[in-house]
Amino acid sequence: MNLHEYQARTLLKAVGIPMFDGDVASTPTEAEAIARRIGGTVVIKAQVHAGGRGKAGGVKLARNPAEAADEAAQILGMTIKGLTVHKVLVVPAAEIATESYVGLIMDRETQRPLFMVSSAGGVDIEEVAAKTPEKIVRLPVDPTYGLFPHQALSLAFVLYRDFAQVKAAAGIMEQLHRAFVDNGASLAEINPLVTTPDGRVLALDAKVVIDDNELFWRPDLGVLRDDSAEEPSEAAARRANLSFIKLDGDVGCVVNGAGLAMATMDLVKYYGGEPANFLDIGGSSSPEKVINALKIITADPHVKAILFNIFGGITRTDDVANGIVAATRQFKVNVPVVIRLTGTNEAEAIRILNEVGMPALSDMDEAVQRVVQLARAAA
Amino acid sequence: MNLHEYQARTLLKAVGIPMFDGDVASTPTEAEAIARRIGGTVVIKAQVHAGGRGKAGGVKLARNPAEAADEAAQILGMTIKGLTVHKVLVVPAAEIATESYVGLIMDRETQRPLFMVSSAGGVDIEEVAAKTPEKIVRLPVDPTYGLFPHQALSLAFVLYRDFAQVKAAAGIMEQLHRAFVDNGASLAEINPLVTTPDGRVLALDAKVVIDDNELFWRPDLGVLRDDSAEEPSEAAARRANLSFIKLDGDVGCVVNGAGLAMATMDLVKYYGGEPANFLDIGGSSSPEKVINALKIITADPHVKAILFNIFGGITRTDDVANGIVAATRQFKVNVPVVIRLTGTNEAEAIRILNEVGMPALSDMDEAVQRVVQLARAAA
Amino acid sequence: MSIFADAATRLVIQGITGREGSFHARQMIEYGTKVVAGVTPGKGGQTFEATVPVFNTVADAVRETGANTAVIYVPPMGAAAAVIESADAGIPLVVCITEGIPVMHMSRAMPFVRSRGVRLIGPNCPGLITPGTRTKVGIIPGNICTAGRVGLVSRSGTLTYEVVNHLTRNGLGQSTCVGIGGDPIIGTNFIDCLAAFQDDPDTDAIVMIGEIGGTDEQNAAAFVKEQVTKPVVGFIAGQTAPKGRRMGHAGAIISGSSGTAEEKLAAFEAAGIAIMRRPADVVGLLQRKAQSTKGVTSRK
Amino acid sequence: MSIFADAATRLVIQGITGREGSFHARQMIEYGTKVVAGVTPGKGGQTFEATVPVFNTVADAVRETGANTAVIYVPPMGAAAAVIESADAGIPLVVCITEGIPVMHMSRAMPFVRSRGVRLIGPNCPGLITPGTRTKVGIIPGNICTAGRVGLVSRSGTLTYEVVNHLTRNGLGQSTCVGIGGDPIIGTNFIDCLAAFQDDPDTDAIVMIGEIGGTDEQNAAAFVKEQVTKPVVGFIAGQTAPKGRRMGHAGAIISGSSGTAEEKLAAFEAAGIAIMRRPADVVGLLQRKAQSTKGVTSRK
Repeated sequence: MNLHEYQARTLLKAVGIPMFDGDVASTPTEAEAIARRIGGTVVIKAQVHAGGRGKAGGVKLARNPAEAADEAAQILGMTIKGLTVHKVLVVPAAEIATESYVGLIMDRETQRPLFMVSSAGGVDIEEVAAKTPEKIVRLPVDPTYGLFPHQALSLAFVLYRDFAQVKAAAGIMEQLHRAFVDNGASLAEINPLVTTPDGRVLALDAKVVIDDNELFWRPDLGVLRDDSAEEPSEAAARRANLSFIKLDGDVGCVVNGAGLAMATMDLVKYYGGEPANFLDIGGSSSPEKVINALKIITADPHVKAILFNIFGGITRTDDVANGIVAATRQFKVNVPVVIRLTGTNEAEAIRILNEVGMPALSDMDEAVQRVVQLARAAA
Repeated sequence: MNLHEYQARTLLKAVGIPMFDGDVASTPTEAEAIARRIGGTVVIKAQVHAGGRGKAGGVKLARNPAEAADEAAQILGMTIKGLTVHKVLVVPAAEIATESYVGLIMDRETQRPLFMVSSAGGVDIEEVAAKTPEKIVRLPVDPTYGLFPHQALSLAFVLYRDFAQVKAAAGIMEQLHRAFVDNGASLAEINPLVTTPDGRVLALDAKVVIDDNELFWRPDLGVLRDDSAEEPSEAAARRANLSFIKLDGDVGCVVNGAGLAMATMDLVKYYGGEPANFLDIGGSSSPEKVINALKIITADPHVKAILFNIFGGITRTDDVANGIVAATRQFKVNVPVVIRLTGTNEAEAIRILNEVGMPALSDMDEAVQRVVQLARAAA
Repeated sequence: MSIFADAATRLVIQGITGREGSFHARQMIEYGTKVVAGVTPGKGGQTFEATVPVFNTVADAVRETGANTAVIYVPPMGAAAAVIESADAGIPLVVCITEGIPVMHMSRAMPFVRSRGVRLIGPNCPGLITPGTRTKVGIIPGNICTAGRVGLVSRSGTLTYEVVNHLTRNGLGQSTCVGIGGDPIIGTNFIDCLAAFQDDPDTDAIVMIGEIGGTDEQNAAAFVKEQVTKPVVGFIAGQTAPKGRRMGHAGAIISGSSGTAEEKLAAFEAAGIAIMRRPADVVGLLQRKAQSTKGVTSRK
Repeated sequence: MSIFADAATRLVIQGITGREGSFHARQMIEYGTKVVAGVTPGKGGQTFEATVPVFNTVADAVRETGANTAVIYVPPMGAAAAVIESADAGIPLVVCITEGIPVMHMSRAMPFVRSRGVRLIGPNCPGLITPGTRTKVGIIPGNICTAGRVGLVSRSGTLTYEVVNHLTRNGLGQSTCVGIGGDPIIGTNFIDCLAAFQDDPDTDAIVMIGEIGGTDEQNAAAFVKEQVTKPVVGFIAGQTAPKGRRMGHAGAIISGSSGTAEEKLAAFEAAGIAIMRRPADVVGLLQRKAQSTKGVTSRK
């Protein structure tokens, strides 16, 4: 789960990381009040889960509270990469001496939290990693022992020569590590970590991504989820416990299992179609899940045909068949549906479907070819 | 540093360990008030750092508040093993179904915190360990990982069969472990851990010993030190940063280094004397330390002669000589003093002492024999 | 005849009395697996389905039944702790089916698991099955498998079944099928399985089913190039996946330009791994490989 | 000619610019030790006494100077972290002089130290000295030592000097003297040193100086009985110590009936270790042992 910058700031502040002043606003009036309190020139930053906010016009300077209100009014409500801006962050336009990068990710290769530190900060770190990887110092942290003080210090020496700044940065490394571990993050970064002309070390921008698996037992993190910052169909799917990602094609897919769902999308593409979504209804699929899945997919006007691809292992195919029948009774599905079912209780599933006049296929390739044809015909 | 029972209760309560109600009182009136609040029969327990409080009359039942005041009046001010009782703990006289033992010590053999758990609780666990060691289940905790949930559970299964009690006890194991680690304890025990007739699991008595080395950086623990519960000369020595233990003999010993100090006491005994103390003035001995050491030793009326045994390595023997001279100028030392000095700056030290007419020896055996003779002559 | 699981497997099921655990316990017993014990704290002393003794702790189960393999069906929040419990009890092979375990938990558990020399399979995996000895540890449907000489390793669940189904229907039996799991941090990776299949005298050819995210397939391809002499056929799911989105599996996510299907397929190609464009391709590719290596897959 | 420290020792001093560190750095350099680096964070780039380069981290020092032994003089609260830093930097021998380190810190540090295969001596110890190569790592006064063939291992500081003094004055030189430290948790124990002395071709006899508390001496006695063929002479300090009181050293405490001098002396006796009743006895006992084993200590 991506956090907004203002939420990430709150988590990092909570562990003691020094930050520039600033606050989040939902209205121009709020933005004006924050700008007045801060004083001087401020930066107004759109809070959306999208990169390139600056280029899209979502980050603006304001020299006084009135300008802050004006700029906030411009940014609030604008759309960046399909997402509407509901909140802006107002922070001082800081005078900056140096900019560095400090980040922690959960690294699958070492199976550990991995520090990445670079004195080339304030820029896209992926670009630094691609073009000048030698500028990034990496350090995996053994989760058994945590971050040792000498490790924090050696990372800080990468960034600074002045020992007061080194000590400050080492403290920030330890705090960032704590925030990462305590919040079950998969990413926590400060970009840039800046020094001011008078020598202070502060975090200017923060990004935190929380491992979705933490949310079940961490309601305090779950509340940070901002539905309004998501694609509405994806938010609806999440609430229905479906793993769903919206895409740009016209073939809706309902599959059990993530791997098979991806393979189904790939096969749609292979046969010349374009998948409209990724959708995994999971292992123990109740009829309700099927109904919800159909509702979400049919809500997309681009969808021209729908494919069910169910390999019954734990999933009982008759459950899925019942779900399909129930769904078509609840609401009208206006696009053609192709059903492929095989495995557990396959005969019963086919019987259920045939009873309401729906055919079922057992071969995946055949089903995918059929649905691609249907979508093309409807286009 | 030994904590009083009431202090140990506070530390264990802070991590959530369920305890019987109760509070500490310094006066009979306070004890009466606590007994009234608790209601019913209470137990009044002397708070001193000494075993066998019960046998010494330091633990009494009181059936009502008035009796509580009477019993507290009896116990407060009494002397148990040379220590005056300044506080009593007032707790309900609980109805108890079972009594167990749960303890954690820092084990030198495994170099880990070691759990000891026994369903034979409420009695002297050292006795259980000596006579029926099979009744104690031991589990070292790897400090790298901490106490695993399955370990807490398996320890709890040693004590109980009822799963609700097992879960409660497992929680207490985890809490006790946390209290042990977070407070740098060398011992933390609950004896007994009891079940009530209605099935609850509670700690009835608690004992915690804090590693002295933690106190330098943990002022929150340092304040728990109760000087009034210590031998006054030992409290004075501690304040002067001297490692000192009072004994019953008549030969005062001032030595640099703990091992040499023990060996000196042993040699006093070997030559027929009785050491009056253990005293290590440490490595970098300033004259002030020597002065304080002499003050503390001469305050003991049993001391008939004093031995300095200094092997100058890091310790400069001239510093010690200066300290001796300065001390004899500040106050009169009424018992004979034998000085043995060797090592760093030995010649200068001897010159300093000879100037004020004090002789110095260089052989330890000779010096010890001399001081034993002098003490015997003075007796 | 197999890797990791065989006739010597003596299985303990952690969470045997739970909804998932009990369902799959029955399936495994029916299939023929030697299920010697179950573990549910507080239910020690009970008997599951009148045949399997239930214990309070894995240590008890090991002591009383000599269990040498554990399979875990406990809920996500306690699953990493269950892995550690089995490792601590001295079980050399632990299979964790549970999905949704916080990655931080696994990051903490892995050093302990490794320090005990334990092989962990999963988490978030369907487990493994050896049809030849009718040994199933996990949730792979037994009825789609048949004994034979193809080894299969996969990051996926139902996609594996799809491929196995093609194999079985076309007479290509399996030595062992292993699902290594879809999480970012897993105990056993492709290389571990490839090495085991390479050393298994009763495996003639290997199918590996990967997906987007991470570099495990790329590393595996390099390993195949250097160390594997048996024919290998490979698939990568997620060629149409967008960047930066988690495709169901926590591990199936393209970060920046890394972990893409293209990257992985290129690595396969460089290593001489025959690439399946569709799951159904597995049969033809294996048969072609078999011909070119003188019919290894038809040997019995 | 020695154990643990010799002519190959290249020493880095952690805390070289501190009060204790700088004092003993001078002493070690004067004695002849190859002090190749110092470490004080924030003082990297300086030079100590115009000869020893100072670095910000031990890793820097190792990379630049090839240091292979570290000695630690940092204050108690950072000392365990300093041990870990040196171990992490790949230094195989770390000697920690610092007194007063919380035992919990050492309990946490030891598993890491062991996982790196590092030998830690101490903490709360005087270090070690090999007079034959004039290599001193720690604080044992060099002037009381002389080269020879007696190995000495001790839990104490000044008591060690007392015994060494007797040896030197009576012509019994030392191969290596090791102070293992007075804390309850230490990195190198009596057995480690006894085994090393037993294997050292240039050590003929061993002196071990123990004290009350713990069971290290008892375990060592059992080891001597089984594995040590060289003559061993032993002392236990604290015969007059009361129970339950910490005699200066955190480790010198009799718990219940365990860790007493009687217990330890009985173990010595059972192992054939000659018991010194007084520190001065060391000379006579060694000479007697030497005669009964055909003058081993006089061989050169």
